[in-house]
Amino acid sequence: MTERSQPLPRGVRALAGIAAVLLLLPLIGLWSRAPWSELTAQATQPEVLDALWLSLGCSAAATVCTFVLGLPLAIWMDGPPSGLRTAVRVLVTLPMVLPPVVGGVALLFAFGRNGLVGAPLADWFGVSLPFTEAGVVLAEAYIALPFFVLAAEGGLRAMDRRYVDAAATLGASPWRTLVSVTLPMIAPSLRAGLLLAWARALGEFGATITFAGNLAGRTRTMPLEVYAALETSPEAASVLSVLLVLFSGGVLFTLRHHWFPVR
Amino acid sequence: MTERSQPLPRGVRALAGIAAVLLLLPLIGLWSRAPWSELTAQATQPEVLDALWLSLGCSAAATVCTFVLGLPLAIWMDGPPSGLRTAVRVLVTLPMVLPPVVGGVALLFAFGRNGLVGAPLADWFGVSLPFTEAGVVLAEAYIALPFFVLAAEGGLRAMDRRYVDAAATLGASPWRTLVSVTLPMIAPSLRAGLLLAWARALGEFGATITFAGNLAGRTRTMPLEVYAALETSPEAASVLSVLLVLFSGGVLFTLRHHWFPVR
Amino acid sequence: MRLRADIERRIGTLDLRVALDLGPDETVALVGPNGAGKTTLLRVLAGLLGVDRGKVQLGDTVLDAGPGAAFVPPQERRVGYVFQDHLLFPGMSVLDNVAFGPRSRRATRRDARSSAQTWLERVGLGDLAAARPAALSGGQAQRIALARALAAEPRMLLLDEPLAAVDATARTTLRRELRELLAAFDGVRVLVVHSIDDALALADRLLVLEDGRIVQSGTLPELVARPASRYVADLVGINGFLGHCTAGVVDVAGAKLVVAHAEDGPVHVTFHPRAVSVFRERPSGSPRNVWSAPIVSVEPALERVRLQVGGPLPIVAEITPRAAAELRLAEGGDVWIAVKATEIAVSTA
Amino acid sequence: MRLRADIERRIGTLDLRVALDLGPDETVALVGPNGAGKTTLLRVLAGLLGVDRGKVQLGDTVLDAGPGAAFVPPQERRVGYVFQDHLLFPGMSVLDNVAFGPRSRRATRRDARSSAQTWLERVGLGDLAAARPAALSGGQAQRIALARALAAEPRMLLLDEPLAAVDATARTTLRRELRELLAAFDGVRVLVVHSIDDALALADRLLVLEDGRIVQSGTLPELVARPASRYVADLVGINGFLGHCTAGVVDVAGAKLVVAHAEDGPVHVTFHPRAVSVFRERPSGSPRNVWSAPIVSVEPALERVRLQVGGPLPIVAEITPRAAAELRLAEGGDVWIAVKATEIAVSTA
Amino acid sequence: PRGSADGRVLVFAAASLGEAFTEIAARFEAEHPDLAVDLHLAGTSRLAFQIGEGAPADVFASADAENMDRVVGCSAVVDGPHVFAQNELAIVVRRGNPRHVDGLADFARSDLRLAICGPEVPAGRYAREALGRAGVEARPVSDEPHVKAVVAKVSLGEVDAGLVYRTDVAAAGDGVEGIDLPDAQQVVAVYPIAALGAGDARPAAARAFVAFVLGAEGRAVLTERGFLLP
Ligand SMILES: Nc1ncnc2c1ncn2[C@@H]1O[C@H](COP(=O)(O)OP(=O)(O)OP(=O)(O)O)[C@@H](O)[C@H]1O
Ligand SMILES: Nc1ncnc2c1ncn2[C@@H]1O[C@H](COP(=O)(O)OP(=O)(O)OP(=O)(O)O)[C@@H](O)[C@H]1O
Ligand SMILES: [Mg+2]
Ligand SMILES: [Mg+2]
Repeated sequence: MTERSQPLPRGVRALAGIAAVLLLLPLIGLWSRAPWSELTAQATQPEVLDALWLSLGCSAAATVCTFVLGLPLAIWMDGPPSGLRTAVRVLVTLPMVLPPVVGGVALLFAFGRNGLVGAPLADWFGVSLPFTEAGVVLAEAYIALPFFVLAAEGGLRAMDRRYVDAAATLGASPWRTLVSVTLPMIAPSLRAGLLLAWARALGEFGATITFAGNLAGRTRTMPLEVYAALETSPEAASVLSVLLVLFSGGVLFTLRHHWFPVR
Repeated sequence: MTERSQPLPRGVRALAGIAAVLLLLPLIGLWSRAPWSELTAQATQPEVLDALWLSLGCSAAATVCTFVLGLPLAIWMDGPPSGLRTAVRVLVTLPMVLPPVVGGVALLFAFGRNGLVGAPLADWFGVSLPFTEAGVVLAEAYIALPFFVLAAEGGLRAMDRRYVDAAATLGASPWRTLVSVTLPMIAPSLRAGLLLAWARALGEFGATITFAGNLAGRTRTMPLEVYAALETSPEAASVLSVLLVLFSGGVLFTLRHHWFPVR
Repeated sequence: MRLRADIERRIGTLDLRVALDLGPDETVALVGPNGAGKTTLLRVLAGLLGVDRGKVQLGDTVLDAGPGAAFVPPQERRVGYVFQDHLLFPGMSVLDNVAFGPRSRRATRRDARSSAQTWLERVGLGDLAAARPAALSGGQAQRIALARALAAEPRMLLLDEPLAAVDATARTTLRRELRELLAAFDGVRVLVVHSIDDALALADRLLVLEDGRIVQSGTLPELVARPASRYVADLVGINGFLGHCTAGVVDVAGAKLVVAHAEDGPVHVTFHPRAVSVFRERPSGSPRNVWSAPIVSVEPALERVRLQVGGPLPIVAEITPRAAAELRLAEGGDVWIAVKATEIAVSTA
Repeated sequence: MRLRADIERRIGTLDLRVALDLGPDETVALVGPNGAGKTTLLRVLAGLLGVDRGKVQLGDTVLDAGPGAAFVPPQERRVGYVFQDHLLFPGMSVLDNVAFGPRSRRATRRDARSSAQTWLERVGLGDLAAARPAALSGGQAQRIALARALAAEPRMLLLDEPLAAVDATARTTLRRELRELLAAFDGVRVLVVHSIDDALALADRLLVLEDGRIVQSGTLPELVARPASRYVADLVGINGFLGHCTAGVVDVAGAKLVVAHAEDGPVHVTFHPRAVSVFRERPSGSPRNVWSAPIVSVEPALERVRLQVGGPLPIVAEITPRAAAELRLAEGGDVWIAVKATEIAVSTA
Repeated sequence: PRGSADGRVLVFAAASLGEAFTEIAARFEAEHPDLAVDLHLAGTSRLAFQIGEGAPADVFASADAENMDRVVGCSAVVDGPHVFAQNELAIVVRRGNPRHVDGLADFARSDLRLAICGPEVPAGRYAREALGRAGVEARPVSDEPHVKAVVAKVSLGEVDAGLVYRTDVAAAGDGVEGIDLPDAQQVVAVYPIAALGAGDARPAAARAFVAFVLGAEGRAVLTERGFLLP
């Protein structure tokens, strides 16, 4: 609100600069090593395009799942403290510490054809998730979910509860209060959480290849394509990585008014 | 504040339950497959203990770096909108979409022996980061940084700026305002961000093995150990994974009053 | 519908124990010192806080019967609550804030907006419909909060200092508007005010809450006649004390006051600040109560000066600005105080 | 040190253009309708908003000379600012809130806390030191905000409605305390108030801001004598109009008023509500100004009733409760109004 | 969808076979227009694990015998396993061999940074065996998870030499070059292939693919990529 905005504390700018350089340098590295001549060639290859579209579709679907399931979980976690809540908080964090490949293994143990739930699912409904697009979405959602939940819950905890009271006195149902009052107030955290979840899903590799396989055109997302290229040479992989980065940068830039709205 | 707390909107509890089950099932899967007889045997093996300690130390160091560098970046990003800020926001998000292995390759391009910065660093100062503990920390910090930055920035954006004004009129320097007023107010988001960053660093595999290699006792963190075990048998890997999960669960539980303070 | 409540509720250091019986045909002004529990009481009535023990009942409906028992949540109580700090939803326009209540009651967007616009105009801010709450001044926010509460068509009105930040002109109109509204409103109406003017202009009865208890309830004349506490005396602007009368002399914490009508036992004594005479020298003459006291403060008010003196019987005197100048009150020191026995009203406590 | 300011600042729909010259030996009450820009003006003086054009200067120091030019940031201006909505830091105890200023000025933790405790006691809330702001009542929060601003030892005091939510007893003491503080304070003091009582009790001079401009500045008698606007007349509680005088008759938007002293040209006319007589039937007799008007509102106040009438010349009359009862005013309808020409004060505008 | 119904063959192949099998699959499809190949490439042990967890693989091409044995042990095999290719180890160095590595003996030099695979993957075991035969005690800076990671590190100059398969050197392009090992130190890796009953494809289709790999065209492609034939 202050247009004479408070100056940044000393040192902040310098450290922020270091952070930005740390993030930027590897990208420049990729950029500088990518054989540019190949970029257009790669960008028009049908497999690469397939992988890009698949990545976009699956990561979008995974982000939607993450939101639909993660937001209720965050809301529930934000309730009055109890032993169960603490347990669930720890539980939500744990999948993040698993290396994604192990996450994929765990998913197979759970949802594979011989898995805890996968076996009955296959026997009774004939549904099998591994090695399908749905499997990709499941793997990505599983990996991305904790990120969204924790970010959203952080927002909820910082929110001023009295607005919820105000909405209730105006006759709003809990549902309406949630949609019209709570969510808009924590929008920045939700946005951050969605961004985290989407990016995490888009870049997800280990769980996907383990749970959903690496089938060209079906489950081979861009990270898997990049990984396959890495078998040939780091340079080949960097072309595809640059493509992935450009592509997601493009998406972010297109949606910048949604991700990063001007206050 | 209301002890008669608002009931959850209908459906929220059910969806939250589904989310919790989705997160829990794979862990149960791991648990159920782990040959428990081996657990104690593994848990006392010196390599495994080494890997655990290394993981703990490196992830803690990476989290500290993430905080020290990421917070200033988040603060800077939260300033008045400008083209540069939008660009930096996109930039911060991009490393998240890179598969971690590619992140490792990009780090090598930047900080490797022949890298953009790595070469001069090695020539002038004799410093080489790959294959060292410092390399592990760098890789983990690089991967974890965006998560922290986005979560912290989400918190900053939702904060009521007028408290900063109030602090300024009371004579507080920007630095003091930051430490005494802003940070406590966005503590929930910072906590969420640190948790994300720590968990991500602890579970980080691809960038670490690519950038820092995999040397027992030096750079072989727990995820690398798990990955190696996975080559031999998924069951061995699940024992180690369960160990990692138990261990990080223990850390979370010990610090629960810090991560999840009662409001 | 009558509101009958018997409330016990602890929160922080406050121990609220209040029994209420409010009719639908009266407006009650809740007054009391800061921290007395006024806002807390409103929150209990609105259902934002539950009672620890007791019962809140509106007509035949039990709204709250204590933990684990019947409880009607706030959104089903149809209360119109104006919060002390407004709590306008920051993300919505002013119009949407006001339309929130009707929308929650399932009005169509159109209807909700048009009724919101009507309410905005009633509080004199029709042209701010599109503004964001952050762009409002304090007084504007308060008026919008009032419009928002009223637009929800409540059955019970709870207004927490609804006019505190409103300017003089708007106050005149808003008070009038509010009085009409309150009169036309068929339901329980409670408003918290700090100014006796507002209480008088808007309420039929005053309820004095101190430290979680109701210490007095009644109309202004009743409060003026026998203020139950220092706070009430200050509120109504008179000098009032509790004392013990023995043979025409009232003992107030050691100080003696001679009064005209003598009824032995505990009594309220009150006298108007205008009934107090002030002198630089010891006066000779009829007043039976004469004493010397140090000047505590001299406060100019409209067409008069309020003089506060200390000593064993701290009182307020009201004199003309000319008298104040002649007495050189501004210079401090001691003055002589005289109060005629006949000016002191006494009633059994 | 004098504060000289020449401020142009646009924000939202407000266009603030104000020239100020405030001495260190006077307390100025800033009054004005909601949304007039009072808070915005304080924010500019505090350095929380920059000027678009103009200059703010304290003594010889230029505080703000416009975008790109000299600017002293708020934390170096040593202002004591009480915000309209308090803005107590939610994460700190009350004591730490108050100690925040001294700590920012590099006092040791001990010193800061002990001075904070002293200030808490001065505002009468010494026992709330350990409380969290969320546990405070509205009035308590306001008093703590005052203590916090004063504890920072400012050179310039900016108080935005510092007494709005304070209860009657605390108001009396706090007003006295504040008056002493303000008198002892060597520096610019500006306070925003909505009540003329507060303004009178605390300030030497009133500054009336309307719609971003200063429309009047002066002492209360000056304002009463010739209120520059409807708002000022409402504020001081009198009837005041701007009109045009021709041969002893003032034309106020079509309505005619006969006055005693005739100076042709644009004039202010004012008369006290007590100077207005009210009748049910047309009175015969000396008053030169007699007309019939509809009753708009009847408002009981302490020992009198304020009657507002509409029509071409909307005025307020003050009568005794007994008279009001005899006239059956509550029933509405029209009444006859009489104002003696000699009761109307006229001055050239 | 169950993957490989109606004329689709789901082939699980070791990552090191990627390029060869991509080409073989294309040629197979050209020859059998009614059949389509879905190729799933990953580390051999990952593939074996996935098959163990019920992955609907029709064909499994392994980079070692052990993992094939694992699969055979838990899965219905309709054809095979047959060894269809072999591979040999080679030293990989940067193009131009700037650090002058001539043979395994140089792996004892302390001024070189070396990388080999970890002992949990076949290439790591073979490399250790070869080093043992050469009587060299090497201290690699890293136990890489697979040979491609070794090649990548050499190609980036992060390590000076590594021990990988010959085919990896051939596939890695211009950045690196290979140095063959003398026969005395050489270790031979075998690649078995099997048609499985786990998948949903007609067993005939799976068998046809296995036969194609073992046949003339398959062998031609494999030799072209540097594999040895059994
Ligand atoms: N959330 C809370 N936590 C702890 N204590 C509380 C809380 N809410 C209220 N209190 C206690 O209740 C007391 C009364 O608060 P309340 O807001 O009801 O006062 P009030 O009568 O409305 O005062 P005011 O006139 O200043 O608004 C406070 O002083 C505090 O001690
Ligand atoms: N941040 C803002 N954005 C847009 N408009 C603003 C902003 N702040 C103030 N304004 C405009 O300035 C006007 C005056 O606001 P201000 O708070 O100065 O009024 P005020 O005189 O203090 O009123 P009150 O007595 O109600 O507190 C508002 O009505 C609004 O139009
Ligand atoms: Mg209150
Ligand atoms: Mg204001």
